Amino acid sequence: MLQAPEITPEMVEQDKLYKDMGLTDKEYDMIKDIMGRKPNFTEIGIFSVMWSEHCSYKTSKPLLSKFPTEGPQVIQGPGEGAGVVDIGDGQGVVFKVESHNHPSAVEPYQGAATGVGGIIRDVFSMGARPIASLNSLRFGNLNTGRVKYLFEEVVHGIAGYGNCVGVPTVGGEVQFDDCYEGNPLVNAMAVGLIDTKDIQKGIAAGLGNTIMYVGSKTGRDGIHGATFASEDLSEDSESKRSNVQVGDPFMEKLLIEACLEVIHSDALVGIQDMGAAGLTSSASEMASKAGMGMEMNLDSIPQREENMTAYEMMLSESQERMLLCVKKGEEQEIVDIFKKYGLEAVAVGVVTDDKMFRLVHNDEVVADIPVDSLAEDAPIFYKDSKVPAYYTEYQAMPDYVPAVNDYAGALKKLLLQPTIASKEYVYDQYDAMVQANTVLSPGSDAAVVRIRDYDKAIAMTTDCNSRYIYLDPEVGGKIAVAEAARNIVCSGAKPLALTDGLNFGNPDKPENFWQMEKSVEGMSAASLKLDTPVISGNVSLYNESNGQAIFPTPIVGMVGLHASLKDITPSFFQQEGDVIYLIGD
Amino acid sequence: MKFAVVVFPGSNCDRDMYHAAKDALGEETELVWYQDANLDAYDAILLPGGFSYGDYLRSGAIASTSAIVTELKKQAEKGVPILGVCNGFQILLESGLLPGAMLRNKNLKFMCRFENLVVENNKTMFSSAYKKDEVVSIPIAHGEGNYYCDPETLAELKANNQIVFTYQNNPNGSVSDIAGIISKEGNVLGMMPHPERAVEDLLGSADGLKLFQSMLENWREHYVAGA
Amino acid sequence: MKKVKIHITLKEGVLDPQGKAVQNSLNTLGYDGVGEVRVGKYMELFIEDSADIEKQVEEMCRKLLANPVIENYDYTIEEGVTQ
Amino acid sequence: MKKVKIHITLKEGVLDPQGKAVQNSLNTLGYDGVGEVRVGKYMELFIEDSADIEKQVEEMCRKLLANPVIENYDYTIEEGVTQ
Ligand SMILES: Nc1ncnc2c1ncn2[C@@H]1O[C@H](COP(=O)(O)OP(=O)(O)O)[C@@H](O)[C@H]1O
Repeated sequence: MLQAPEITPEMVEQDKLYKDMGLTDKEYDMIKDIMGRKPNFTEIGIFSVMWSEHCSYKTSKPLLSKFPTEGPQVIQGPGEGAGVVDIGDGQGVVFKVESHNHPSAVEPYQGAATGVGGIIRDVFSMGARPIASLNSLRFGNLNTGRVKYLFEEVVHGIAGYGNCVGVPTVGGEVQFDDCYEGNPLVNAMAVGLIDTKDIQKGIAAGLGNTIMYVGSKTGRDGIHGATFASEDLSEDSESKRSNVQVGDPFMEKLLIEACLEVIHSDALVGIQDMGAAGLTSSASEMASKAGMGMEMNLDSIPQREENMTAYEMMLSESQERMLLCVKKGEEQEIVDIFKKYGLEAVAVGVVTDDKMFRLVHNDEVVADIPVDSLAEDAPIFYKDSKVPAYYTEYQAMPDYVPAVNDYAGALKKLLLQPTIASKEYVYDQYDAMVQANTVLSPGSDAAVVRIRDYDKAIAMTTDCNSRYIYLDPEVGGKIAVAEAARNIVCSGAKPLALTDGLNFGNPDKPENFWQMEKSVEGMSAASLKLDTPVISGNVSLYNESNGQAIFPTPIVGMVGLHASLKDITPSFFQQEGDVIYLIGD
Repeated sequence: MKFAVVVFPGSNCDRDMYHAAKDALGEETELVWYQDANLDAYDAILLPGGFSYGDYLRSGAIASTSAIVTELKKQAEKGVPILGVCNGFQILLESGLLPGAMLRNKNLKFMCRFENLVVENNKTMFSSAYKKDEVVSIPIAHGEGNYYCDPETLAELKANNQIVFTYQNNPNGSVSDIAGIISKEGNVLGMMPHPERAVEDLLGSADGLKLFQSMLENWREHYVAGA
Repeated sequence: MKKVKIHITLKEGVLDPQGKAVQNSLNTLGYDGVGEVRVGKYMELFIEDSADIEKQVEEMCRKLLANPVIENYDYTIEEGVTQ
Repeated sequence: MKKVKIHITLKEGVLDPQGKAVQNSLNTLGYDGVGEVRVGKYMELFIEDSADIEKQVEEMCRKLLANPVIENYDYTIEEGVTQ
């Protein structure tokens, strides 16, 4: 196999290898300026992931800044692993949504499973115990074998992972439409409970402190760029290999319990999970946030495969890994806690004060990058926006009022629509009751989970009708937030805050960008009005197949608080003889 | 009465079980990590549900090879009540403390829902607070709860009245609708449904509480003078 | 280093819901000729050679890898090359 | 009637949490010599003989039995006796 060092910095420049990693010529030049020299293969790989949309939000940042993010209830807004809202009594609720669309299109079971695993890690790395998860799914219509397979396996994957880690899956939504046929959407939301004094940050502070790695070993999972390194592999061996990420919920369960024990140790300075871009993003973000630098020795990274290059280790997306910053000299305390759970915490680096991100492999410095340039200096793009022709056309049409003669027949027809039909097939496979706090399971408007030992509960829901948003993104965005809030209110709770999962097509097309812009504006207006600030979220762009974008699908995950258990109201009829009212118009 | 809840790596109903015994029943309860292998100090042992060792290989198989199983066998011989729920039941089967084995649910899917159980035998230390043939609502949550045993074993279970709970509408394909069985000696009960999830009306049913109450009453009768 | 290949199959008479499901799917896909399908496990393990290797493997199967109530096992021990 | 034996294994590079758990458990049980363990599936299917049986089996593996993104498969076709 070709080792990364054999690809010289000159080759990276001349052959424009950075392009295959998703960087533009202009970005490459910026990087060369920052470095004051030509970046090597490993370095450019590190930049490419840190400057990707997923890590830098370079396209969506200008839009995200429109969201209201503050309020007296907000303890932690966007920026950390997940947001936190106050629920009184010194407690907070931590939540966030995350998409795993592309992995799920390739390998639906593992794609969905690792999506659930990732979002749960975001929550417990804040120091919170995960108490519930939800999901929001989109598939093509159920008339091809492929779509049925994707649907079944995604649900199966969510169940397989969530049930095993013991976090109840309490709600969600599923919508079927042709626009998702080649590009299904799998968004997962996790909710955690925390004593606010325990909130952790992903920081690597304190000169000389130790960086420790725990969890699964690093393999070549998810390294698409690795095609470089394996170019000279014969076709035969190529077909025997796979870079698909596989989840290990058992490992995750051990990590949850061990990390929730570790946060009470004074030896711990900071903790973050290795999400997308694994080691690279967690390490550089932790150092940058603390205003420090970091030196890591890659020889100490626990490796699952032989002869891994620095590039491969830094870009690996192996699951179930955490990075910790630990007080120098107190490492053993951390090692012992993990050991109880059969896990090994390994020292892999130190905090420095030169604000550089330095990697050593086989006694050689293989990367040396100003750390802030990775986490903060990604360029921001202001994309062009244009009103799509379809929108203008639809707006000009007169309203269509269907003539219904046979009400019973029409109702039955509606109920036969998979999008409207009961989702029992789906949620019957989810353990919705583990932890023994679930008051309202899937099947009601919002799910309700009580807070043990207190007279209060929290309500949660995910919503988004992407057809409305396609037809009018601004109004549709408002509707999505309002629907979520109505679900919360109907369960008897007061809406507190929301998380969003922005799923759109290619933002380079001005019509798509317009959809993004308008739906964010609509969502912002509604969250301002309803006092439900946006405390976390996720962006997934380029959801297209055959050049055709999905409907704009900005998912809203909302959480509310029941001031008393007495306030909980299920959405089904309770007793014969009760009176039914219709409210609103 | 003092309960132990044994926690294996991957157990995830351990706290639920703890709260059922400690808060709903109101008795002294401790979580015991599987490596702390002495259970002498407890009046009853609860094996909770979950996915010990990720359910890899077969549910309960890897847990059944750990040292604490030797300890469990010792306590079982002494007559200490042992309750295994869901994964706990699977561990009891895999370690041979109860006869039979678990297969995957006949529809191959995990199922989570309330089920009606029929109390077939109310003459055990785990079921005496129920009436015979009483129908109780207790949730299931499992992917491998399809109980299997060969015909000879089944005949024996029946002859000895070892079938304690059956499903009213068999959800998973279990032989003879079996939901829970007890050892011949009467002190080891394994069941797939989760009584610890049914100890409060707020969460949908309190029918499981009687199981814990049965354990307490029987313990009092046997061990507390003048009770 | 030896490579042990282990097959674990359900005993005759034990219902195999997974096999049944595979059979149905294959029939639905148009493979009408497919009759009974049985699904089992296949494991490969690398193990240091020793005089009693066969005894060891036999034991591992009995103690952990197969459940004798429902499963049969058999194995072959080959010269192993670490991957 | 032919009997087809199919082995489905994880591709190289794919994490095998199940194999890892089995390996750990065997090591804990005292089988220190056990190194890497990989767990896969083994299927037996009975199928009517036909001229294109090999093509059929190949297709079934690709379309249904294995997931080519993460799994490899191989098979043998033998004279079958119905059980
Ligand atoms: N993917 C899913 N996961 C869990 N629960 C789901 C899922 N999809 C739907 N549900 C549950 O099914 C019920 C009905 O969902 P839905 O049809 O979206 O209703 P509504 O439009 O009233 O919100 C809700 O309780 C919801 O939580």
